[in-house]
Amino acid sequence: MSKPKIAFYWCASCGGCEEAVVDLAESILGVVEKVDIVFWPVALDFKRSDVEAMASREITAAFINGAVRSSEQAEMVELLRGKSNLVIAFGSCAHLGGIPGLANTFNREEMFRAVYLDAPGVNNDRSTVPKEEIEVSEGILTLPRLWDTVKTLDQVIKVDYYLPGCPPPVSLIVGAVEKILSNQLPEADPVLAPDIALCEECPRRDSKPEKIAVKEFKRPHEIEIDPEKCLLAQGLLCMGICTRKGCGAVCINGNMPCTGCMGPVSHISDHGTKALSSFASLIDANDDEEIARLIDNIVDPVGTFYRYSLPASLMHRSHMKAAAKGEKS
Amino acid sequence: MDYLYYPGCSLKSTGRAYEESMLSVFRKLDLAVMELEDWNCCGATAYMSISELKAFALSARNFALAEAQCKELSTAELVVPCAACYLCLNKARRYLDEHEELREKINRALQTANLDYHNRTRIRHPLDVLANDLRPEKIKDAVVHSLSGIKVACYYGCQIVRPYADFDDQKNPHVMDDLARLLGAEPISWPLKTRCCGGSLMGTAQDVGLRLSFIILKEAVKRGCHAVITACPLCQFNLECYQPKMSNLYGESVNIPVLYFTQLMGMAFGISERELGLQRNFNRLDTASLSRISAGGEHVGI
Amino acid sequence: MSAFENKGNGTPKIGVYVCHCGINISGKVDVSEAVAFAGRLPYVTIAREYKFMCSDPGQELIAADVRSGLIDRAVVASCSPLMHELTFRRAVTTGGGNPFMFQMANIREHVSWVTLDRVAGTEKAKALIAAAVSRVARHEPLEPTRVPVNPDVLVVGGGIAGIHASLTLANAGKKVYLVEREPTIGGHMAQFDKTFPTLDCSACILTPKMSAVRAHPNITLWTYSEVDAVDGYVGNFKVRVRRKPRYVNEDLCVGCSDCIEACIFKKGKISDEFNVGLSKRKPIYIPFPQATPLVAVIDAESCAHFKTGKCKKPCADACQPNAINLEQTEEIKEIEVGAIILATGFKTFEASRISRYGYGKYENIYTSLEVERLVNAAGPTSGEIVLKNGEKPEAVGIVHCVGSRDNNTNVYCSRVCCMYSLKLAHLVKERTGAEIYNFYIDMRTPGKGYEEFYERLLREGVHFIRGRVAEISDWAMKPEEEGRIIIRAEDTLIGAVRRIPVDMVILSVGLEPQSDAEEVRRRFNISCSREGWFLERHPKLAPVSTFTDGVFLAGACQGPKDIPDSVAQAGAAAAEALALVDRGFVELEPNTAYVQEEICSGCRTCTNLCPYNAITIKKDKNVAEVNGAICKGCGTCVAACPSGALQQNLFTDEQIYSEIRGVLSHV
Amino acid sequence: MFDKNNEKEAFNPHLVAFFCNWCTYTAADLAGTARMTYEPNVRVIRIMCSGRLDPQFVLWAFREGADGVLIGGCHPGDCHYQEGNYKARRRFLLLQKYLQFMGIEKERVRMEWIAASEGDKVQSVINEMTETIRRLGPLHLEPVSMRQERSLETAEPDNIAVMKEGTL
Repeated sequence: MSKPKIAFYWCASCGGCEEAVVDLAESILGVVEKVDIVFWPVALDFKRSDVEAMASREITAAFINGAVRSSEQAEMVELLRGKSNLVIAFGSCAHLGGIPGLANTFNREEMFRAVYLDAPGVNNDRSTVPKEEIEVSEGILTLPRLWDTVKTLDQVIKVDYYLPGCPPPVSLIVGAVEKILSNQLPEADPVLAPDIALCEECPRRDSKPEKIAVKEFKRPHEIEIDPEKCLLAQGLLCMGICTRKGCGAVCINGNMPCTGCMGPVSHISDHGTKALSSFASLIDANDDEEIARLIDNIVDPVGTFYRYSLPASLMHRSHMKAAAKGEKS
Repeated sequence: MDYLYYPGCSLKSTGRAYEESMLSVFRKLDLAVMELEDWNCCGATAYMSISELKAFALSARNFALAEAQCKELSTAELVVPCAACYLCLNKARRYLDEHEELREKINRALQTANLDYHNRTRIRHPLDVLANDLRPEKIKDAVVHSLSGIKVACYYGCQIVRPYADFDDQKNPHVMDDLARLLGAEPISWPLKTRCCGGSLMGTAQDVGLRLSFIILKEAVKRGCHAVITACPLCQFNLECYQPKMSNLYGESVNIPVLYFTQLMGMAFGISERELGLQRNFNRLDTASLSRISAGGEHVGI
Repeated sequence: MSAFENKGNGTPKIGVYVCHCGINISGKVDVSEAVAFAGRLPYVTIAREYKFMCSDPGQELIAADVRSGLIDRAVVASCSPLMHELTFRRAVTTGGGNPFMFQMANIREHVSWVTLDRVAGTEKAKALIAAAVSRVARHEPLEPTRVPVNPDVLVVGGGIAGIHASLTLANAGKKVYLVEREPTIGGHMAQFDKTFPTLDCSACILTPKMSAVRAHPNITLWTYSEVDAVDGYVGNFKVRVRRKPRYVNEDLCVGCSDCIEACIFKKGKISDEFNVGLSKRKPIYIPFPQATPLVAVIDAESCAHFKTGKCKKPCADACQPNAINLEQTEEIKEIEVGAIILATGFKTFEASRISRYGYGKYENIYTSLEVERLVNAAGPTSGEIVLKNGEKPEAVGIVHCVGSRDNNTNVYCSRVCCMYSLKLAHLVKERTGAEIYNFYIDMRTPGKGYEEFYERLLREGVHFIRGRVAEISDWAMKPEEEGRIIIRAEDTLIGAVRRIPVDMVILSVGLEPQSDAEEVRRRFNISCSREGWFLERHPKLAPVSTFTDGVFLAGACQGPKDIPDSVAQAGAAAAEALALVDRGFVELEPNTAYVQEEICSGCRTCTNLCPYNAITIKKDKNVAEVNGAICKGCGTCVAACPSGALQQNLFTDEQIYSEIRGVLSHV
Repeated sequence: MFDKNNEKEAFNPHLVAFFCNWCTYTAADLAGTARMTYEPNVRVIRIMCSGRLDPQFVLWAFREGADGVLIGGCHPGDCHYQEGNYKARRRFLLLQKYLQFMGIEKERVRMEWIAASEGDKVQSVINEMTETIRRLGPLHLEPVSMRQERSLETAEPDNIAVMKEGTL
């Protein structure tokens, strides 16, 4: 019988996820001999037409990384969905929108302004921005449309499983692939990472004080970080309290607070706001002014609480109607 | 310039002494004050009763002028000695502040004269200024003839504390008493501080007016006062000018000096009688007799 | 979304019952439309309407449906859950269901009574019903937590209300702690001369009760003491009482007053609290002859020993039983009680606040309380009513509603002034034969024998002038007014302003909350009304209960009351407390927080949030643990738990989510 | 009357209120017994303490179609649970900051201390807030999932012109 067919595709992403696949190192060879890779634009020379030529559900599993923010990406993932038996959202961007998802605090016009007009060094006196269609002697050239809003993969197509992480930890990838090949994927939780917060496996767990009360929120560059002590107890907004474990606490081991790339545990409905609630609860002050002062320590609430999950959040994006009204701060 | 001064009609006529004494007292206490240029009628009680809108407009013009004449300051401090003006302007200001459309209407009118009103005017009575903007010591120190032994009846009249008690106790005002004490005088405690002096009834229903004034004067005399001091030109006029008439009418002679509180202060400060306009009073209480009283307790009055 | 999996065992079967509440609800809500709407909601197996759901047949509707297995949980759309939640939970239980498989939609207090438009009202009611339904679908059976109740009771305040409550409880065999701030119990009633309308002597009816308190084996009386702190909850309050040093040993003192005789102060110099300043006392004193306990007290403020340290302490020498102990120090008592009765009383209105009434400015103007002392045989003048100059008054004015029914002071009616003014009018007339003028707004004499008393006074020839007094002054217009006090008032019955010259004025001051009512209410964790009176749980149906279970109200601390009402209410409060402690246990709402251990990462966000320290970390498993007995169910920790491991019974995330979705379901 | 698509005058905002059991909910009951009528737009959800208010509830309410959220708790110092209201306050202030970042007018979330005796305050606050939100107009959050409403067009309502033009 023929080997299971595997496809990789990338949408709005940094390429890190592709790296992660390569990082499988020798274990990738084990994978490669068990499967046929039928589509992997970054590494192999297949074309869209090859995919179109396939029969429906011919691909065993499509690993798609990156968020979806353009008509082209939407078309491709819809195409792959049709041809694949399983679709796995690979990495934070596909899973939650990821870093590109932070663009959801702007809309397309604002982005175009920034990139094509306002950015230092731009020289664009005719204020040209990308155009969907342009007529040239050879005919009409088209560009995909960039959306106002970055979407997670499952906001565009049905997703079967998620491999969280930025990028997903090797161990999880291998585990997932093996499960797929041996056809023993979990029923309940579609997120292929342990459903418990990072604190549980945190190397600094025991340095945590019995009770935490924060008098000052700090950003990593503002303090000499104690390499032993619980980062939250040091006033750093460590997302480990509400983020899935499974990453091996790499950031913590690098003496940096967790930024939440593994995404929320399943029992909360909004990663950032839940974190917000917890952090606010730890504020050790009762009077409005003092609270306000502490809150001012948090200069970038969106980037802090939603670094990877804005498009997947309840708000989804900054409110454009209000933004249009110029009420966006 | 700390204050703008709004005379109104009285202080330029019957109340000249009030103007003179107030200005010299302010000068004595280094309170820089300048007369509001091009001021107009406050809108007066009578006007108010015919057309509020027009009355408010008149007041508003004064505010607009005041604000224009002290652009550099956050608020225009408008000193208004006449109780009637004080009330009228105060009332107007409150209405303008509380009713936006009225303000807009009137501002539109003012704009035709390139003026406008921005709620930047504070209406201050001289009593308010002297009691609240100065350290008591400042006044104490200015006293050269202490008025010890001088009994005065502080008479506030109706319009300064009612209906808006901005700077004093509405039911039982006391700032004038406090000032008198600072001068060494002894203000009597009496229940008629704010009882009606007859006001304009003196012109329309004189018998009533006379009776009301008589009640006040008689009580002051009975309580052994050497003078009644007032803060309102109309009160001063009513209480002073009709004393002979009352004496005949009620067969009980009342004869007691009625001064502006600023005149009393001036005398304690040793300001000349002319500068205090004392020569304008009918029933004169001059510095000489004052010092005689405080020396030997000579009795004026009945 | 996880929040919407229905964890109910099996598919829920919901019954919805919409109450008309007569026309209270049906007036503004189209009940049949609401029922039809409810019937179409998911999991609803039956929707009914009924005139009065809280009535027996109404409750039986629910019970029957549960019994027949038609439903396994219920929603009642009627009044506030604070009103009838328990009633309907009981109905579910009667039918054999679990009381917590129930949710209420408040369509009366929150809809029909506050909405003008019937369409809008119906829409709102539907939204609330939808919410209750989608919520109750996610309810799970719970067991109420039972905790034992400490049988002892604390009564705060030793006025007539506190005294009566204490005696009632003590006679029922309960141990009572009675805590009074002053050196003696008796409160205001002890200061009164006679009581209306019967005119029996206040002391005569009060003092027996006072000594009964002192003598009762079940009552621990702590005077000159204050409650410092209250902790715990219904059935199990921990109370800290501070006993101020009185420098006289209570157990030794026999109340002989030798010490007072001996004091270096030859006569009193300190204004006497009991006689409201009309007489002077010494630094060592007994407030009044019937004081309970009859024990001297030294007030350190004025005592030479404490001020100068140079006193020879003749008091100590004079005391045969050696009761004087100037080294005595403050004593802290820690007690545990099951119920608390607050009977902290009132204070009288400060008459000088109305300057035009001349109190403090002119002589011979008294407050009613002062006059109570003046007319009292044991009072400063031994019952003689004389003016400052020693003469008898020929005319006395009594001004009603001083500090009552007045937008500038208190808007409420103090309820007792009309009657005590009549009483004082009678007593003063009787003693002096003076002409008495009552200035009143309205005569308010509702009460047994009250109106008759008013009639009696009219017959006695007391004058009544209907009108609020404008001014009380000393300026005479006519010769006959010379040297007297003149009361100016509009007589609204003859429509003229009158000037009544009198020799003495009695200001009938109103009642106000104690000046420290605010701190006290915080200490006991209850609410106050706008005016500062302690707030009862329900003005009609729970008049002596508060929103804090186990804390009850008696007497004027809850609002102006006369003696009969105070005593009646004290009895009621005692009965409520008795009902609570006698039962032996309380069932606490099982709305406690709990940890889903398999999800808890031990992040310790919660541990610091619990005001009761109910949350600890299980060292072995490194997960949080909630002590259900300590948890009071506020849910603060649940809102903070970053991984959703903490949940609150009856208020789980998913229950609240479903409620939110419910209220917005037909947006 | 609950149709959101009417023009602003007729717009009837949907407000969700979270009232604590001991103070604000009781005050709302009091407003009822005192028959203080007010705007019918608020739907009250009872929680034991404002401290139970999880900011997620607020976003959830917005997501479910609320135009504004009102949070009511005991006055500082009056909390039935000692300090739940303070915790609520901290979360509220931080949430408000986040929402402003996200372009939600801060008037759309309001927190008020309302004591059990302040029925009139319930009335005035609800009327005020209804009025404020009415002025702000409906809050239509952008749809989350394209799988909910299939076509790209509906997911991309505005700004298409920008790329048609090719210039800004």
